[in-house]
Amino acid sequence: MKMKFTALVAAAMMAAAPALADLVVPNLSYRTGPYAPGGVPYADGFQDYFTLLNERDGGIGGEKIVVPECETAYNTEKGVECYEATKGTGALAYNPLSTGITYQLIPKVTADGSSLYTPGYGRTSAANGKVFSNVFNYPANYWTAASVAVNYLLSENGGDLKGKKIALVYHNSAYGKEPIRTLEELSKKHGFELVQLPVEHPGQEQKSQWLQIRREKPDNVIMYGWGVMNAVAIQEAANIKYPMDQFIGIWWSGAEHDVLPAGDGANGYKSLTMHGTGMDYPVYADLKKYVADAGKGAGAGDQVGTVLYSRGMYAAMVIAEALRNAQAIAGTSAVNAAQVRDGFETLEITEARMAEIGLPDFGQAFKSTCEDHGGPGMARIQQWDATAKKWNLISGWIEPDMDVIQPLIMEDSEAFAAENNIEPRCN
Amino acid sequence: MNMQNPDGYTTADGRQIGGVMMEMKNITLRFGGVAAITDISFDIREGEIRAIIGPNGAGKSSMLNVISGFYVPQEGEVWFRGAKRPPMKPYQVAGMGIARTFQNIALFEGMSVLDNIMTGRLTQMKSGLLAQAMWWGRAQAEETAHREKVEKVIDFLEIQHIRKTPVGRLPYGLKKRVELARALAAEPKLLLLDEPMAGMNVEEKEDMSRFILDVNDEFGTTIALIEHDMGVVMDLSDRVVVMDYGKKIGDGTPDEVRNNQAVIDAYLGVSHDE
Amino acid sequence: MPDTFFYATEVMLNGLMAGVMYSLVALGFVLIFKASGIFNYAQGVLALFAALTLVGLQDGQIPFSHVINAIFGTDLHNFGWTLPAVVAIALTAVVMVGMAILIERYILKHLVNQEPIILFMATIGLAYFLEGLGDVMWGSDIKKLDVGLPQGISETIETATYNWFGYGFFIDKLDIVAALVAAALVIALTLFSQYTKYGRALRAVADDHQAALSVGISLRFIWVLVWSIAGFVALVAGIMWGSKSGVQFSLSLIALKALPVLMLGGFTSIPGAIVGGLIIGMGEKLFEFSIGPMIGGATENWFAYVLALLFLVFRPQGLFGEKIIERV
Amino acid sequence: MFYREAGDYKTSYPEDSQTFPIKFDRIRYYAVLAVAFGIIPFFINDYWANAVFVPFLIYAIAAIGLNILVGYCGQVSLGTGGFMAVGAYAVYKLMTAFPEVSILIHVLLAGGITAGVGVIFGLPSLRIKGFYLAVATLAAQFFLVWLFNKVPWFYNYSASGQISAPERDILGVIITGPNTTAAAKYLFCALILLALAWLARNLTRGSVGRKWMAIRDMDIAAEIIGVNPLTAKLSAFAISSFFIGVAGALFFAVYLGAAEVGESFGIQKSFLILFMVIIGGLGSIFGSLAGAAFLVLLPVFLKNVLVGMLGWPTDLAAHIELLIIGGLIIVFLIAEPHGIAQLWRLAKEKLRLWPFPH
Repeated sequence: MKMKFTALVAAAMMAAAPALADLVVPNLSYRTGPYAPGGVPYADGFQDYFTLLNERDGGIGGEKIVVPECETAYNTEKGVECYEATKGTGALAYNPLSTGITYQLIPKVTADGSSLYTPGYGRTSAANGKVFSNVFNYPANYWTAASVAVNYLLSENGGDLKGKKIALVYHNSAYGKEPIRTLEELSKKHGFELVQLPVEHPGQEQKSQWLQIRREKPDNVIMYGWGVMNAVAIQEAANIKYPMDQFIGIWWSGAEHDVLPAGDGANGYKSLTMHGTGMDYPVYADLKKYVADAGKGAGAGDQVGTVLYSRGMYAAMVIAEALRNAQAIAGTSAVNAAQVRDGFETLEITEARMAEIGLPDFGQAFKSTCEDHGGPGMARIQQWDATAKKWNLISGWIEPDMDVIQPLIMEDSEAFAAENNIEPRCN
Repeated sequence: MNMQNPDGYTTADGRQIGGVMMEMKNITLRFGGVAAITDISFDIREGEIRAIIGPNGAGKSSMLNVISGFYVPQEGEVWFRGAKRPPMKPYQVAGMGIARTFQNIALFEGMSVLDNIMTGRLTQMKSGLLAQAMWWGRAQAEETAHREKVEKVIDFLEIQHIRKTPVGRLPYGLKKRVELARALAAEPKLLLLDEPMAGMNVEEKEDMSRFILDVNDEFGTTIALIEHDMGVVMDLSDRVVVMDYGKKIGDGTPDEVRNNQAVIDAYLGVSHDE
Repeated sequence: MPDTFFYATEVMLNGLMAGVMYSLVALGFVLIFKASGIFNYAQGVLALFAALTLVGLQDGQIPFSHVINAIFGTDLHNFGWTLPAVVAIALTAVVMVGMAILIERYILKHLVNQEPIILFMATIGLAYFLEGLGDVMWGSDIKKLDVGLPQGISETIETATYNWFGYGFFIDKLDIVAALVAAALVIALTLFSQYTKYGRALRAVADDHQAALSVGISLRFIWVLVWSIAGFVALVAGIMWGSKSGVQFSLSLIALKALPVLMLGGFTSIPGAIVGGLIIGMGEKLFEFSIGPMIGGATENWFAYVLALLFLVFRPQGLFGEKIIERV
Repeated sequence: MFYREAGDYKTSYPEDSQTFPIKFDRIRYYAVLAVAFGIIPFFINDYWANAVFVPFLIYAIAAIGLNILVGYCGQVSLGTGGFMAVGAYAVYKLMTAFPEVSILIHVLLAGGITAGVGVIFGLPSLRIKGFYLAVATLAAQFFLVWLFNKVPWFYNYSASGQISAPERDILGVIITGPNTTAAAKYLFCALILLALAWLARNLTRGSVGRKWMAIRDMDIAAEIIGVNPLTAKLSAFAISSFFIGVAGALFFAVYLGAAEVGESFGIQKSFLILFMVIIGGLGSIFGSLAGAAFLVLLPVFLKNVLVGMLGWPTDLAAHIELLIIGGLIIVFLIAEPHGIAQLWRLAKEKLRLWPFPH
C-alpha cells in the first residue's frame, strides 16, 4: 500500500517534467485563496505572452518556452513545494508574485543559480546587485512607488507639501510595511505629516481607519493594499465622501476589481502604474490571433487587457527579453540558468525595443548593471473613470527621489549581507 | 458501650474503635439562597464504619463533598485529627489521606482499569517531570513500586482479568469495583463511599459489602458511607447519622437510629426530590 | 475637549453598528449550537456560499461552467439572464434548505452522539468542502453583490447632528439597514420559537434531547430545520457583508469576527449574540481609537478576543448564563 | 501468524509497561528506524526533503505537542500557530544575537521560551472550559501574530518585518540556510522528532500522563482524587508549547528559511495541526505521526495526480483538492472518529487472529 502510493507520487512527478531542452519559466501563480482575484489575471497575462511567443515566433531563438504552472495559493509552504517541484526541470527564472515567497526564494535561487524576477514587489533592497546577485526587481519597487506618489503630490501642490497631512493606509503585513521608512524620510525632507493606518488581513472591516481619516482630514491618502482590502477601502472612502482624486493607491491597489465594487463612488480614484493600460497596443492583435482565437488562452480568457493581466504580460515580456539577451551573450539558444542570470544582469530595454515588440511606450526604458538591479523606479499615474469603466493615464513617467531611497537600499541590503556573511560583488 | 468516650469504644462484634478522626462542627452550606446543609455536627472515629443516611435530597452527598473539600461550607469547621482544617482545595484534602468514590461513577473512561487504579497513587508519586521524560531509573523504579501496590489492590478486589481493559467497556458492577480499587490504591486513612451499592443486584451487593468489611478489617481503614439500602447500612455500620432536609435528625448506633421517631417519620413521609 | 467627546461617541456608534454585523454571523452559530450542541465552524463559509449562490443566480452564471469548459473544451459562462433580487434571494434560500437536508443526511446522521470536538472537526471539513464547492461552482473572482441596499454616509443623520451638536456624525446607511434586519431577524426568530409548533419543538430539543424525543419530535427533522434556519441567517449575513465588501473567498473569514461574540454572549443565547456583538464591536473600536495609536494600531482582531477572554475569566458563565454549580 | 502475543510472556512490571509489548511491533519499530536513518538519508533529494519529509517531520513534532494538550489533557487549543511563531522568532533572535552558539541549543531554547509563553496563555484554562477555552486560545493566536508583526525588535528592524535564517552548522554540517543538503535537513529534523517522540511517550505513560488524562476524562473527579488541576493543566500547556515551539523554530529555520508571521503562522496553521491530531487520533503519539503524514502527503499527492498526471488547470485542481480534503475529513470522522491510530489498532486486532478468524 505504502509502496504503491510512493510509486504513484513518483509517477505523477515524472509526468509533470517537461523535456529538458526547452526554456523553462515556471509560473508560480495563485488562482485560489484570498488573493485569487489578483492572481488570476496576472497568471493569465504571464502565460498568454509566452504562448504568443511560442505560437507566433516558435519560441525564443528557436527554443520553445515551457511555462509549467504551479498553484501557490499565496502560501509560502506551497511556494516551497512549487519551487522544488520545478527546479529539477531546468527552471531558469521565477516570478512568484508574493512578497513572502520571494523572501523565501532569495537564498534558494542564489544557492541554486537561477534567477528571481520580482517587478514592483518582493524585497526592495534586492535592487542592490552587489548583495543580491540573483534577484532582479527592475523597473520599480515599493520604495520608489512611495517616492513617486509623493513627487506627484509635490507637483500637484506646486512643489510644496509643508504642513500637509498624508495618511498611509496599508496592509498590515511585510508588504504593507515596506513604504513606511521611505515615507518617514520623505516627510522629514518635505515637511508633511505622515499618519499610519494599518489594516489587518483580510481587511473587510476598516471602519476605524476611515473614521479616523474622516476626523483627521488628511490632504491625501496613499494606499498599499492587496486583495479584498482595496475594494473595501475604496468603498469606505466613498462612504465618508473622501475626495477620490486625493486618494492614490500603489500599483497593487489599482486594478478593475478594486474599483468596480464601489461603482460611481470610485470615480476619480488614482493609482500608480509601472506600465501602460488598456488594449491600445499592437501586441493585442497578435494575442487575439495566435492565442485567444486559437483557443490557447490561459484561464477563462475574460481577463485580457485588464491592469493585472497587463502586468503579468509585462513581467513575461521582460523575462523573455532577458532570455533573448542571455542567448545573445552566450551564443547559444539553449541557455542554462547561469547564462540567464547574466542575461538579466545586462538587460537593456529601450523604447525602440518595446515598440518592436508591439508595446510602444508601455513601460519605461531601463538598463540593468551588476550594481543596479532595480531600474529607474519610475511610475505613471492612472485615474479611474467610473462611467466608462476604464483607467486613463494622467501623467508621464515620474521619477522617484533616489537620494532618499538609495541610502535606505544600501542600509537594508548591507544588514542582510552582514547577517548572512555575503561578500559584496561588482568590485 | 460508651460512644462518647474520647478514647474510643468497642463495637458489638468486638472491634476496637479509636478516638475522633474527623469532626464536623456546625456545618452550614448554601447554594445561592438555598440551604443544602443546616448546622450539622457529627464525628467520625478512627477505624469506624460510619454511615450517613436520609431521603433523597437530604444533603448527604453535599456533606460528603464538604468532607472531601469540593464544597466550602459558609459556616462551620472541619477538624481532622485534632486540628482545625484550614480552607483547602480538594486535591489537598486527598493528599491528607482522604479518598472517595462517587454516586455516579466518576472513572476516567478513556483509560484502562490499571491506569485508573494507578491514578489513585498519584498523590504519593514524587518523581519530577524531567525524570519522567527521560524515564530515568528513579522514575521507572517508582512506577514499578507503585505498580506492585496497585497489583495488591487488584488481587484483593479480584479484578485481575480486566486489568488492561478500557474502563468504558466494563459493566456497571465492575466499574463500581474499579472505582473502589482506585480509592483503595491511595491507601487512605479515611475512605468516603457515596452509595457504593446503588444499582446493584443482591449478589453484587453482597460482594461489595464483603469488600467494605474486609477493607476496614484488613487495612484498618476508617470508612464513611452513604447508602440507601437500609439492610446493608444496618449490617455494615457502627454508627449512623440521619439527615433530612439538610438537618441532622438522628445519630447513633443502628439500633438507636432505627427506634428514633424523627427518623421513622422522615422515612414514612414522601421522599422529596433534589 | 468636546471634539474628542464627539469623536469617541461617533466611534462608539459605529462600533455598535459593526457589532450588529458580527451578531448576524454569531446568530447562526448560536442557533445550531443550541439545538444540536454542534459548534459549526462552517457558518462563515455558509455565508460565503449563500452570497456566491445569490450573485450567481442573479447574474445568470452557469454553475460549474469552469469545470465543464475545462473538461469539454466548451466556452460556457452565462445563461444570459438577470433575476430580480427578490427572486434570487428566494431561490438561494431554497438552495440553503436543500443544503441543510444534504448535510443532515450525509454528515450529521452518521455522527449522532459523537463527542463535541469530533462534530466540530466535521464542520471544519464541511467548511473546506463548501469552500471548494463554491469555487468550483461559481469561480473564485471577486463579485459585486447588489440587491439594492443603500450604502454610504447617511446625510440626514450627518446634517441633523451637525445642526444639533455642531458635529456631523458618520453613520453608514448599510449599517442602519443591517441593524434593522438584525432586529427583524431576532423578532422573527423569537416569534417562530414562541408561537409555532416547530419553534416550540426546537426549544424543547434545546432544553432536553431526551424529553423532546419522548414527546415524539423527530430529531432528524429538527436538525434539518435548524440548519435551514442557520442557512437562512447565513444568507442574510452574506448579503450584508457581501454588499459591504464584495463576494469573495475572504467573506468566509467573518466567522472569526463572530467567535469572540460567542464567547462573550454564550454559545446558547440569542440575546447574548446580539448584546455580545454590540459590546465586542464597541469595545474593539473604542480600544483602537483610544489605545491603538499608542501601540501601532490594527488591534481590533486580537482585542476582540482579549476582551472576551478577560470577561470570561471574571465571569465564566458568560453574559447571560447563570452561575454554574458543579456537582459530582 | 507472526503477529501474536501468545507465548510473549512478561515477567516483570517494567517489561509489561514498555512501549511495544508485542515482539513483532518491536521488530517493526526498529525496522522503521533503520529505514529512516539508514536508508532514506542516502536517497533523499531536495524535492522529497522540502516538499514531503521535512514538513512531515516538523508537523509531526507540532502534532505530538498539540496532542499532549488536546488528546491527553483535554484542553482544546487553537493557538498553535501563534506558539509556533514564538518558537520561530525566538530562534531567529537567538541565532542572530549569538551566532557562535550551536543551532541545536537555540532550537531547544526556543522551545523553552515558547513553553513559558504557553503557560501564560494557559492560565485562563483554570477558569474556562471546552469550546470557550478553544476560542479563548485564539486570543493568543491573534495577539502573538500582531505582536511579532508590530514590534520591530523581533525582526531586527528589517524594512518589511520578514525574518530570514542565516547559515548555521552543527559540527561543520550545515543545518540552516540555502546551502543545507537535503540529507542534513532531514536527519536533523528526524533526530529531533525521534527524541521528542520518545520524551512524549515517557511522559504520557507515567504519572504526569495519568494526571493529564484524569483531567481530560473528568476534571472534577481528578481534583478530588488528588490531582492539582493548576499544575496538571499548566504542565500540559508548557510541555505542549515546548514541542510546538521547537516545531516553529525548525519550521522557520530549517524548512522555510524565511517567514512572515501572519502568513506562515496564521490561524490556518492552528487548524491544520488540530486536524492532524484529530485525524491521526487523539491521545496517540503514533496517531500524531499518522495525521501529520496524511495531511502533508495528501495535498502533494492530489496536486501531482490532478495537475501532473491528469493535466487539469491548476486552479481547478486546487479547488477540487479542497473538496476532496474536506470530504475525506468528513468521511474519516464518520468511519472512525478516533482517528487513524484507532483504525490501526483495529487492523492489528484482526491481524492478531490471522489466519484463523475465530
